[in-house]
Amino acid sequence: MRSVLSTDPDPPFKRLRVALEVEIPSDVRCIERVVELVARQCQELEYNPRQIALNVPVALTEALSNAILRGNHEDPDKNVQVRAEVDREQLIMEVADEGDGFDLDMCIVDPAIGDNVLREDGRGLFLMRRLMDRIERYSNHRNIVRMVMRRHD
Amino acid sequence: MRSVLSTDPDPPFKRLRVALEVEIPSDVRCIERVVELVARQCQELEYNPRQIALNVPVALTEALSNAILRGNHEDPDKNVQVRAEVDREQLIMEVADEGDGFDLDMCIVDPAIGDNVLREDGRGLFLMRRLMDRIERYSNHRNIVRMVMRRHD
Amino acid sequence: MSFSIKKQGEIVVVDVEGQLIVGNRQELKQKVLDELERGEKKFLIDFSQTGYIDSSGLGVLVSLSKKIREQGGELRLANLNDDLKTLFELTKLDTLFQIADTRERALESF
Amino acid sequence: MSFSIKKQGEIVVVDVEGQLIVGNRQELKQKVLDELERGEKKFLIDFSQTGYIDSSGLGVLVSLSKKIREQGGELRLANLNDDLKTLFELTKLDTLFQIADTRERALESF
Ligand SMILES: Nc1ncnc2c1ncn2[C@@H]1O[C@H](COP(=O)(O)OP(=O)(O)O)[C@@H](O)[C@H]1O
Ligand SMILES: Nc1ncnc2c1ncn2[C@@H]1O[C@H](COP(=O)(O)OP(=O)(O)O)[C@@H](O)[C@H]1O
Repeated sequence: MRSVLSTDPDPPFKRLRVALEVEIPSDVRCIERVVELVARQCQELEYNPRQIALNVPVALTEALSNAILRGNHEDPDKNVQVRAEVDREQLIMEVADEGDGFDLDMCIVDPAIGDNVLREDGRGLFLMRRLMDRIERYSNHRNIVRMVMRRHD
Repeated sequence: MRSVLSTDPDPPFKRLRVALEVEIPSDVRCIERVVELVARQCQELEYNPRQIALNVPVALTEALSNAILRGNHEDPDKNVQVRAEVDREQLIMEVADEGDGFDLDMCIVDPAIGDNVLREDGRGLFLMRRLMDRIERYSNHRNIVRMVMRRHD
Repeated sequence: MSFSIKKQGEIVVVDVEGQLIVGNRQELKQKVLDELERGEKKFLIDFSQTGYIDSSGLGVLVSLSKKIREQGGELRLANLNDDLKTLFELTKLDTLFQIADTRERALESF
Repeated sequence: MSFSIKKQGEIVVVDVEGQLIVGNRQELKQKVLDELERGEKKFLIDFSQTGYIDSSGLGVLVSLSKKIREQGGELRLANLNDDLKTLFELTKLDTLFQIADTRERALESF
């Protein structure tokens, strides 16, 4: 004799929103754990498996490594701050470094054209643009790169 | 031939803070999933296993069932909102219902004394008080019960 | 969360799998009352597969223990983990129930 | 994340376990270059156990493919899952590398 309580599925949440704030030292070895944390929240909100396995990890890794290497130049006295907000509509990620910033609109090299394909670098911002729905940069004491991705089923 | 990249542990995060906002219908079947979500964040932040398995689930379940049953009287037009904030220091949980509120300081029955042990009800607030470091109630359009628990290793 | 009930000799053994909380306690209560009505007298509730219990879960246990005693029956609890033991101690319900460490001991104790 | 290298016939087979990203790509590069220096010419990198790859991981693959070709060697990739395939397509690196669906096909293709 065994009975499972209710055969109806539990009623869905009306709303769910998760916000994360992480601060890490300027050390690329921290990247993977941050990515895992953010990806797990997207999983909780039932984002598309490809978004969880590809778009989010790659775009966030790029933003973090740029912040650590280009922004903070791996200075142990400088930190990188990450904010992520996830709900059923979209994921917003912000990566802030203590560097001088850069002109995002000037960085529009297409690494997928001609001999650029043979280059070892220069694919970071390109991938962020292709894997996110929107990326932008602004300053607020710190240099902040903001990425937005709409949720797909 | 196999090599694991670094034998040093990855450098720890400087700071990690997770905030959750959930809104559920006035239905007790939603409780368990909310509890799971909050407990998982505490796990992420390496709270003590007992806090994850006992203090958080029981106190939050009590607050949620009071909000659903006592506050909203299971009215399908009323919702319950939950906010949880977790960092390495403490967990703050707020449960808001659309009821008239109540006087927390008047509800100080001790269910562990004398014949009260034989009663079927009246253990909810008692357990919340014993399992959390602080509980308080306030109004802000809604009736809000706020619980604070310091993290133990 | 689910409850499984089986007879072991003349003892009704209930396993509580998952949480025993406001959302499902009625189910446990009804199942045990049904057995009581059928004339069963000896009940063992085993918590080895239980997560957490809330105040209304505790309330159902108190209510069942009364009803079983009224019918001249007996209720034993078994396999509370340390967290659940703490819960019973906080509420002094460890003084109300007969609690055994293992299922075997509980079965022998009737 | 870890890399395991073994010889299969005259082919050096590298398994990338976990992520291939900025934090560990140097390790992969060094391992393959060491083999190249020892005189190895045929390389297969298998991604069946790989999570994600970032731009610097891709950069290391480009760099290795050049260095191997300079020494008269060959590099093949195998077992890219759909997400990784998309990454190679986005960056047009699918046109630069010889990519096989399975390890067996990659081994046969040398
Ligand atoms: N956080 C940052 N701070 C300063 N400069 C940056 C930052 N992110 C990107 N950049 C600039 O944008 C350029 C392009 O970045 P990217 O596309 O990631 O390629 P790569 O880093 O391989 O050069 C970098 O070389 C750097 O000059
Ligand atoms: N969210 C709430 N809204 C209104 N009244 C509440 C709420 N939470 C608790 N109460 C009041 O406090 C009393 C004690 O609650 P509790 O200790 O959980 O025991 P029980 O719910 O079993 O009576 C309740 O009976 C109710 O009157």
